[in-house]
Amino acid sequence: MLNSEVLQKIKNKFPDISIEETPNALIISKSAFLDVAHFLKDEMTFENCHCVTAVDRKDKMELVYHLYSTPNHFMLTLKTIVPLDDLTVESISGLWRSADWLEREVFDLFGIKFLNHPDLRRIMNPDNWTDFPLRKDFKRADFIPRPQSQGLNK
Amino acid sequence: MGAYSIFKGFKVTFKNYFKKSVTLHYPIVKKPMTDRFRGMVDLKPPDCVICYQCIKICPTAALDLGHKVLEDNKTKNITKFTFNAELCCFCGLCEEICPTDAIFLNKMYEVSYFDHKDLLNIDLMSDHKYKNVDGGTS
Amino acid sequence: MGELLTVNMGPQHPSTHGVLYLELKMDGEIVVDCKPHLGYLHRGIEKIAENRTYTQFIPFTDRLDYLASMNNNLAYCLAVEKLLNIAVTDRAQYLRVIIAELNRAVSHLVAIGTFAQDLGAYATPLFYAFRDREKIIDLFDSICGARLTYNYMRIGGVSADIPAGTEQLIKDFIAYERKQLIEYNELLTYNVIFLARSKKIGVLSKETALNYSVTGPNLRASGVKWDVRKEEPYLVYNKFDFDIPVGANGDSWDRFKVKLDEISQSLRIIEQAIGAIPEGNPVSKVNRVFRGTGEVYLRTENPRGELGFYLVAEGGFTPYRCKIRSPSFSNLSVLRELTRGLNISDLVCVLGSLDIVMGEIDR
Amino acid sequence: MIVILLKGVSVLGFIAFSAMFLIWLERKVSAKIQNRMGPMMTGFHGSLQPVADTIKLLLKEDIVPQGVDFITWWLAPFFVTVPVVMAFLVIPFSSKWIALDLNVGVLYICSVTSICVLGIFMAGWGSNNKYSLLGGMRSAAQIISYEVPLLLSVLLVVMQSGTMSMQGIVHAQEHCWFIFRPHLALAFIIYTIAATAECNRVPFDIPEAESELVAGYHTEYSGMKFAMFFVAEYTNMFIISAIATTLFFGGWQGPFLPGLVWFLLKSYGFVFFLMWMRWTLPRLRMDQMMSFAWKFLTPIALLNLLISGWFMVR
Repeated sequence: MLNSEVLQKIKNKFPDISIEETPNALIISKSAFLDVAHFLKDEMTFENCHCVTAVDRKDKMELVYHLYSTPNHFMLTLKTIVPLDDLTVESISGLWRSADWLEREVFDLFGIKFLNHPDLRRIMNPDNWTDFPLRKDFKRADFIPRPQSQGLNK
Repeated sequence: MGAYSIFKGFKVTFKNYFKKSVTLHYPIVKKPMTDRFRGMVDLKPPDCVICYQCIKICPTAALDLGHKVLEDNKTKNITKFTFNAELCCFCGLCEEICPTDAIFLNKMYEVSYFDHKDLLNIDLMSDHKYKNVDGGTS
Repeated sequence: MGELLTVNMGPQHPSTHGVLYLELKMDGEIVVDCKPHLGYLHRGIEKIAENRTYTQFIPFTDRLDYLASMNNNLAYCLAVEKLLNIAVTDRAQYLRVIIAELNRAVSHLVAIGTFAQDLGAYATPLFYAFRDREKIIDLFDSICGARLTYNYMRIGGVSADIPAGTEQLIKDFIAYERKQLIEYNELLTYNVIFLARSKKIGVLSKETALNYSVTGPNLRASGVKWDVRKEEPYLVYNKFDFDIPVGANGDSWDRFKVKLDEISQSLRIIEQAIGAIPEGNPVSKVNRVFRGTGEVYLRTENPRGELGFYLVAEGGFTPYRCKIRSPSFSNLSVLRELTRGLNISDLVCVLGSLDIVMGEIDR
Repeated sequence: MIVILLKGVSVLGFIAFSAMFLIWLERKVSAKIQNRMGPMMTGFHGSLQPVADTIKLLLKEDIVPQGVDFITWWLAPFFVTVPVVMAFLVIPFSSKWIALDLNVGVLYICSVTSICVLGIFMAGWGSNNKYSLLGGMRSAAQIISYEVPLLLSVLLVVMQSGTMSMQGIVHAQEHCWFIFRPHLALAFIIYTIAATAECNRVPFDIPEAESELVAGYHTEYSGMKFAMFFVAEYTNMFIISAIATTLFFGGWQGPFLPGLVWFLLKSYGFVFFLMWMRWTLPRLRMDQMMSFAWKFLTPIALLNLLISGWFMVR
């Protein structure tokens, strides 16, 4: 199984959504994401949501989903772009329960809100914290991204 | 049947009762460290060529090196070479990267000090860098 | 039902396996709801990865699942090698397999010992497990110089070849451990109290396991014959002959038994690998600078499940993003489902059988 | 008067010594079973370790946790320790060495040791700690349920010997120890199981269940109060072994050696068995243990009593 095959099947099912194909991932628009996820789980045997994460691309957020289809031995990388001015996306935790905590982690570390998530709380950092540490613009007085020996600065 | 399984368990523990102890009487009997054991960071100052490789590779910035160039513009001299044992994660990358094997991890494993400040700034240039010498600095 | 009793189990509790905090709502001794709270060991390792070079991050992977450091090293190095297209010599591959399987045995031994401890077998199985583990740890000590955080794998190889005579030591260990495994079976596995405590407790069905993305021995205990080493072989696993132990019911006992069986399978792999190890130079010098672009998701079969590394590189000396998909994280998320309506003793049993390590859950 | 005082002092001295010895023994036995060395530094092979522990516990600050029910909490250790000491009154160490040979000795010892549960329950209740509370509750349920098979098995011994006096029971075993009679051997097994549950040892250490309830009812105790629980536990273990010796192993009787030596040998042998059991078996669950007591042990004990009673009167 290949990305293109999956792409073809999604296109057959949803003719009017825009899907971008990159060498190792399919980028699906945010609005259609939940429908596609439904389709992938119910009809394409992607029964395992392996990993949900995000990448801060500075001008946008990129959500990355790794779905696995056991019968086909195929790991599909789905991506969706979340613009910085609207950091929300539909939760897929109703489909894959494993996404529950993974989405909480993304919310905790990136600040992306998942709509219709059953229990969207911070998972690692304290509840009363306001920062999102994995964003590239994360700054704190006591946070040194890369400790440097004084000797190197001379 | 159930009672027999319990009896078997008793048999195992009883057999082990007479086996030799696998632990050592620690402070009196000490186990020798292996050849590649990674203890505290140590330095042979004459071998150091001040290439800054160890400083660059150290993931936690536990090492600090400073040097000055002498008047003849050729020979470099170490002004300070300190080691912060509190930051060190004993990964041994500095030992691996050192081109002259000047920096190395010694066999010292009893690294407890009464004052944690003693661990913050260990002067690697000194001959008496570690209090506990019989842990072996070589 | 009367008023519910709230019990805060952890972060300091003998059997929460680290700093896990479970908020229990209890009706007498029955757990009505069990809410795990994480984050007491959160060190931001993913953020650290973004600010360290590829080589520098290897020591930090030791601190994820600290009982299986070698496997973490391996997963990370494999991911970087796949990202940057770095070739690895045959000998290094075989060495990696041997070391990784030894570490799997180590990790499972700890899991077995602590599980028995959770069931109240005071320390004895734990000490037996640690006695056997110690033999491998000594071996690792002589190979890489550390006893817990090994930092042995390098991108493109390993840090050092095994010292002379290690093969014989490993062979001796295999013979020794096979005898010990029988002893574990006699002492624990078929003990009637042990069976009564762990059989039919915390049954994880196949569907739930897949839905929660539970992996590793826990998934196999539920009856899914799935092992990345077999299904999508990495390194040279396709050259070895080994079985995938599968449980029947997915209860705590199955999870325990699968781990015990996996040790003997690991021993089988090690035996074959030791026999077939080729000559060559496995060492990869540490002073290589890596940079590249692209992204890669690679998972390996860790003792606790599938450890995935999602690396995004943007050409710098450091990864742009490094997501660690840790197996324990997903395995723990199923706990709430499993423990509803169980006794508090069973909760401890289920938690012990899931075999979590907080280091990789909180990262 | 002086004789009574001397007796009292010697009993207390013996309790202290015995508890310390047992603590050392337990450590050594567990270490041996686990291929460890155990305490080695204080004295010969760590033989002075319990002394060091005692000194440490004596010198520790007596911490009163916030919100405890003070009187209950404060009294609990005494309620646990005193009955155990009282039980020594009727234990026949040898033909002469018995503080008071009551003609209802068995009844006395059974009733006195049952008071312990009160102390444990008080400790659990008064500690203002949920783990302690659970531990106390478990303990109350456990000890009261196991009292039944325990008493039934002891009753059989009384029936066989026809007396409740401890010395009388010992004398009744002059020709054959009770353990060698089949129905009493069964009673002995029931007694062992029930007695293990009585003194909260593995596999019935449910009230303190370290991996579940941290330390159960004595979670909040420290220093000397903890030491009292500790001493009570080990002395209780000795009492149980002493009763087992008296009721089933022929008490102080035995060839060549003096009675006291035989008695101590048998008792400590039984204690060793209890320790061996502790370091071998996993713990049962609360409901399994309860159903084991009520659905299995009690019916068997009753049946045993019935059948052997029928044979006796026939």
